[in-house]
Amino acid sequence: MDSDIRVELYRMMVLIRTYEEAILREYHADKQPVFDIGAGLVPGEMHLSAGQEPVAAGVCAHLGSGDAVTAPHRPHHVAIAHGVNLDAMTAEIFGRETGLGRGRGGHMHLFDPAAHFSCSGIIAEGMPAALGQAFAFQRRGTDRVAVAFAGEGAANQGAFHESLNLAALWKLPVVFVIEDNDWGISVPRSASTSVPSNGVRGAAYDIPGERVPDNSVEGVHQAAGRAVARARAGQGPSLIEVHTLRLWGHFEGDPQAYRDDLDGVPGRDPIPTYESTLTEAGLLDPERISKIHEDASVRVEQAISFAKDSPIPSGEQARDHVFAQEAHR
Amino acid sequence: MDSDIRVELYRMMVLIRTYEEAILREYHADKQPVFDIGAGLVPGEMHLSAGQEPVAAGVCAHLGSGDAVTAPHRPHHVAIAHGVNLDAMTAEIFGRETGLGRGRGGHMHLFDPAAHFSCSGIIAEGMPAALGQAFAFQRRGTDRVAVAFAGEGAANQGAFHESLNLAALWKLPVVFVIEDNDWGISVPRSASTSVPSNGVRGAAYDIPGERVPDNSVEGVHQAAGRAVARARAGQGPSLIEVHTLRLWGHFEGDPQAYRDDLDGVPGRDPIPTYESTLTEAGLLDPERISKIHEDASVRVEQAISFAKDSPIPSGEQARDHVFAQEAHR
Amino acid sequence: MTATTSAPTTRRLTTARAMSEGIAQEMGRDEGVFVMGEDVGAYGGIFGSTGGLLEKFGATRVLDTPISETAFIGLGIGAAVEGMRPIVELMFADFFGVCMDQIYNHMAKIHFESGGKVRVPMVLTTAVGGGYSDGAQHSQCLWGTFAHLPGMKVVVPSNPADAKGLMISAIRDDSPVVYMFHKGVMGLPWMAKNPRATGPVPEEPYGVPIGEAAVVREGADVTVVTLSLSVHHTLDVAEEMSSRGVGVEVIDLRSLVPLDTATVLNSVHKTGRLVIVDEDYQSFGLSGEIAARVAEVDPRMLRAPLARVAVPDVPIPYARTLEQAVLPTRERITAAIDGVLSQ
Amino acid sequence: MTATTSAPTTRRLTTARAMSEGIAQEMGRDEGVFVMGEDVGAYGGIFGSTGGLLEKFGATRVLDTPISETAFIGLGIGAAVEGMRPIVELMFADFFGVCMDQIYNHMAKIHFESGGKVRVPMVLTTAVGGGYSDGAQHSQCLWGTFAHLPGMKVVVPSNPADAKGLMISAIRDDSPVVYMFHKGVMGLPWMAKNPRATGPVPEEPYGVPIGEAAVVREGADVTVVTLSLSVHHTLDVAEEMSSRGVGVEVIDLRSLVPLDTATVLNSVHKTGRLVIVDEDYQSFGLSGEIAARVAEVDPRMLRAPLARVAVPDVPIPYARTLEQAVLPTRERITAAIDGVLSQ
Ligand SMILES: Cc1ncc(C[n+]2csc(CCOP(=O)(O)OP(=O)(O)O)c2C)c(N)n1
Ligand SMILES: Cc1ncc(C[n+]2csc(CCOP(=O)(O)OP(=O)(O)O)c2C)c(N)n1
Ligand SMILES: [Mg+2]
Ligand SMILES: [Mg+2]
Repeated sequence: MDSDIRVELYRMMVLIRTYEEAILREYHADKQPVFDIGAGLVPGEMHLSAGQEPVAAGVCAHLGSGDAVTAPHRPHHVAIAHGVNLDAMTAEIFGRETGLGRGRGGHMHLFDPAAHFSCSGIIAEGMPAALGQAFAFQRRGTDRVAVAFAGEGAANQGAFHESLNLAALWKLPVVFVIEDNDWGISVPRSASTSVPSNGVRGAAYDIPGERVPDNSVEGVHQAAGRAVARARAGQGPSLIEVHTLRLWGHFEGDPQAYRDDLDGVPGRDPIPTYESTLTEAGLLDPERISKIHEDASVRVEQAISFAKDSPIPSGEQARDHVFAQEAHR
Repeated sequence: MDSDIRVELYRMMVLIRTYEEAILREYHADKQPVFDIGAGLVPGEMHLSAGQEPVAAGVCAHLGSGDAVTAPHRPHHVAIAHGVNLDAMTAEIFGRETGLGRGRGGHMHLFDPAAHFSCSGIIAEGMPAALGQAFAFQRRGTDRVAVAFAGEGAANQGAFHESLNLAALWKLPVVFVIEDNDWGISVPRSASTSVPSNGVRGAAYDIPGERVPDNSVEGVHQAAGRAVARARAGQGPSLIEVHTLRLWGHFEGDPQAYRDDLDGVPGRDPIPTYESTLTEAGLLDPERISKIHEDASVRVEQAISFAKDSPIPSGEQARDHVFAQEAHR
Repeated sequence: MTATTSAPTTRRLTTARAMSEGIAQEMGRDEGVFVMGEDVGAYGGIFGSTGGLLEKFGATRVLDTPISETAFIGLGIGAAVEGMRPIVELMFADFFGVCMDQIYNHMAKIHFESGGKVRVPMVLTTAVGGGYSDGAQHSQCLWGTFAHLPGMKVVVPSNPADAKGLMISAIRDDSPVVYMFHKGVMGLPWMAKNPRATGPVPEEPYGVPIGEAAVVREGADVTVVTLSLSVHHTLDVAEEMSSRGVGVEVIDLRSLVPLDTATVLNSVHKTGRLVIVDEDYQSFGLSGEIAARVAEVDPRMLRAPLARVAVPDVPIPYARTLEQAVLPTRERITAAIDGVLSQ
Repeated sequence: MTATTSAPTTRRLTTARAMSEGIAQEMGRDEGVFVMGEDVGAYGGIFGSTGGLLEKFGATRVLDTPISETAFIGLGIGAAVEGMRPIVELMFADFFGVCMDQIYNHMAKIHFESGGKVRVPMVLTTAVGGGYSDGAQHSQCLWGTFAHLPGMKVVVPSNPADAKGLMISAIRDDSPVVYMFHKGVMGLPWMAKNPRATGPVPEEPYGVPIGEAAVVREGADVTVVTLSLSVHHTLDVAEEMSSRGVGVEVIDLRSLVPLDTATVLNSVHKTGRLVIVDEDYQSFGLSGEIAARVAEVDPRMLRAPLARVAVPDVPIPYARTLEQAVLPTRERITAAIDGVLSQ
């Protein structure tokens, strides 16, 4: 695999982790001493993606800004990897007028039209929109693709099935990516389906399906490369499941008392693992590593500052934007 | 295969066809000269099942009245094969007070608690109830099973997917039967999915899936026998698809202008075919055949008469039965 | 273009033909418009809403779908976000329960959640209504359900001319529009119909503004606010009552979102008496909303208690006697008007 | 058993604990009662509604499900049809769109369609409400949507004692009951809460009758009809206003279906002034229905126009300033009461 790409994958994973750590810090900063979900500069549910960076980095490395990406309630890693405007995304998470959605959406509802990025808090229901984006790309004769991310819990929702069937039928340029982090909140995968790999579900739609078993960013990158190429070539959708890792709680404030796998979790962190691999391969050294971390930190803190310095929306405008302004063309 | 069973399967198919022909006659009798869907003794949509008798007869031959069956909008063949009270069912179709639902339900909403039978007009949405019946049977330690029928069009609806996944996960005693009659109203199977057999979808839930390719009642009987036995033995659900035949329109009044396979249809009628088979096997002869038809006719006309002679519900009672009468136990 | 043309016209179409003509004209004008749904192609729509479109525009722009409402409505949303203008048919409004999340959590909210940056110019067409014994799962109007949830406009034409004009306005609107057509006004050859289901329709494209009610008959004694098929029942009753010297003013709402409160208030202010005729379920719906719009301005505008003729909070029964007892029939409308006038 | 016990009690519980105690007592009494939903087991319900039940009754009666609402709600229906008494949790009411067909076309209609022969004794519990910046897909109340569709009862407790009593009544009811609990009244340790989210709850099983509103505060000048978390905001306002000499009568509806019209009318008859406080969307919902129930009996009962404090037909925004501007806050309630009194 190309060295630049490998370093780039690492750099992207570090940027994402740095971002999530900063959000974690900001989120909890003003919810002390007693955690109150609605308090602070960043209120509401917060689903962070630490541990799942390989999926976002590995898949989105194949995409350009003309390609569409849709993510679920846990969207930051995917948004960052797809190049969503980091300042505006952060401002949205802080509920500011400069945010992607002018503070109307929040962290589960990020829309960046420039990056054709969207996400949704309803499990699996973000997926069908990707079909429509792919449909538009197809009809316009482009080779652009749409990628729909969802968790392994989402694969048991009706929208998953309908989306795969329709995408396969119309040979839409879509890649379906299932992030299997073992859990749907407190429900382990074993209590949500009896199939060990969602890869096998590809056969139910006559499309390729495969599972990347080890949260390896390079494994993801390779699988996604095949799927994206297939979609660009007009051969239709593919399904990829990645066995990844939920490093933290389902959402912030999750006591995780139900979780029996916690002990093993830190040792499975994909970033140090990949760091060692690239170091052994001579592509990274301590200096380069700290430069990458530093750059990430600078970028992230700039976004956080941008957000914090941005104006808070005025309650008087709460009723705007229900309908598009120029109704008639 | 046991001779008595073979003759019984034939007898059941004849009873069903005789019934559907009688309903066809009654439905159109008073909608002349200009067809008006809301007119006549039997108003509303009417989905008849001629051609699909092998599926109902072959599956339900394995069931007792303690087993549950749920059917879709095209329910008569399944209801008859499962032993739903024919008089009360017919009275329901005629909208009479003596009907299964006292005239409230109609032909798509037949409920016979004694036979644990129900149906629903919403595609695939009748299926989940079968899981609950199977759940109750399982929890009570019985070996009773639930069978959910649906069309091939229904197999692309979210409820299908969720039902199979949950039934497989909890090893519920359910048999899923897909009647592939090539059409979902005017949409051919080829325009609704890219998989040639829904049998392959069993693998998506780690359960057995198979396709009976030829509308043979004995083929259905054998496949269903395996699936019912598996369910009774506590081994969980199975999926069976039968390639069957829609002999008539989607509903009565359907011009079928879209249908390119009409020429071949009469030759595919499963009843004469099976009649020949059993005649060649020495199990039927012209006399026995006409006796079977006559018995069926007598039974069916008795049900029609029962319905026609039954009282019409009074409009004054239209508001009853929204809530159960003794609210508190 | 945005107002009903006043050009004289003699050509008469059914509502179904008027709808599909409006769609065809917009498809001709704008490459981005396409039609999608179950049986919209060769069948032309189960209730005729897309008749002839496949022949004219081919299968790349008129697409039959699998029975996967969540997927194909979602597909419409995604295509709209990318700038296309999909017209998506949900065969019966009764089926909303299998796909409502796409409709109300996505189609209706994306524009708002994006702070106005993403537009979803999509039309969701759907058939409503009973009266032909199709039972509890195929006879509902449910416009109250759609109108309650913010972010989508809701229009409900009652006649051919409005059907075409509202369709064109809906397609050109940059917000999602739910377009609910009653089977009983489509003018189908196979269903009993009101004679007004066929009527004059201008040939050229025109819009009927979304959010404007129509006073379809003037009268001084009582206001009847209604919509869809019930407009015709009410007009029949008004005609009959005028021979008894009673002046019934009939308002066809045409749009529920936005709701033309001013037209309702003007009329009630004049007549002092109000009957609401609504084929949807009575409670927590349209009829209550009309009551509130009056009572929050001036309850004393009403010289007598208002009356509601709606489905009395029961599922629609199958048998004709039962169904007719719960639908807003001419008899029930007459009785309600008489009741309001007697107080 | 069917009325609130009047036995003195000092034990105080959160609403969440009161709910799960009611469930536990019924599970102990009736083998057929079981609980099913996402994260109802080890997690004890995301909002604590099923806390401790897994430990007490084990995984055969407290079942975590896949994220397949259509399948597991349908499973509940089938089990209820066979005589069991399932309690099924839809984690947020906002998610109804993925499974509404099971709820309103099946759970709610089977009894009617079967002519009363099949019963569906099921409880569908679901969390509602906003105020903690959870955005447009996780903050809705939507009770108007459920109450509009016939065949299901709808209850909405505002406090621990009602939560337990309504739960027991719902479980014992032979009709399906939708039980909507506001996150803000659950008394969760991790969410700002009204002090009344903890309150006295009798230990023994008891029922609160479904369909009876409670006059939670008497007053002569204005009636406020409300429910759920807004009851507490309104009580706070009423308290404050009483110091200004204004008597606010506060009605906690508790049930929407059936709706206790008599209690509302009695109060409005007395005060002549009406404010409706509703955290659901304003139009085509609860507030309109209350207006209609008054106006169809006697609009002149109202000495002044009524006022509505509801979510003004916009999706719930995320940012706190925006969200607080659309929710029924104490400020908005106060302003509405003052407005109604000034006319
Ligand atoms: C339709 C629907 N049901 C339930 C939920 C509540 N919910 C939010 S996240 C979640 C778990 C999702 O699990 P998975 O898909 O594996 O994604 P993960 O959180 O593990 O990334 C659930 C049940 C929801 N948002 N939407
Ligand atoms: C959710 C839903 N969508 C659409 C319909 C309208 N509809 C009724 S029957 C039918 C075709 C069903 O096809 P299939 O499942 O193959 O059954 P068949 O009619 O062939 O027996 C459709 C689309 C419906 N009843 N429910
Ligand atoms: Mg997961
Ligand atoms: Mg079919």
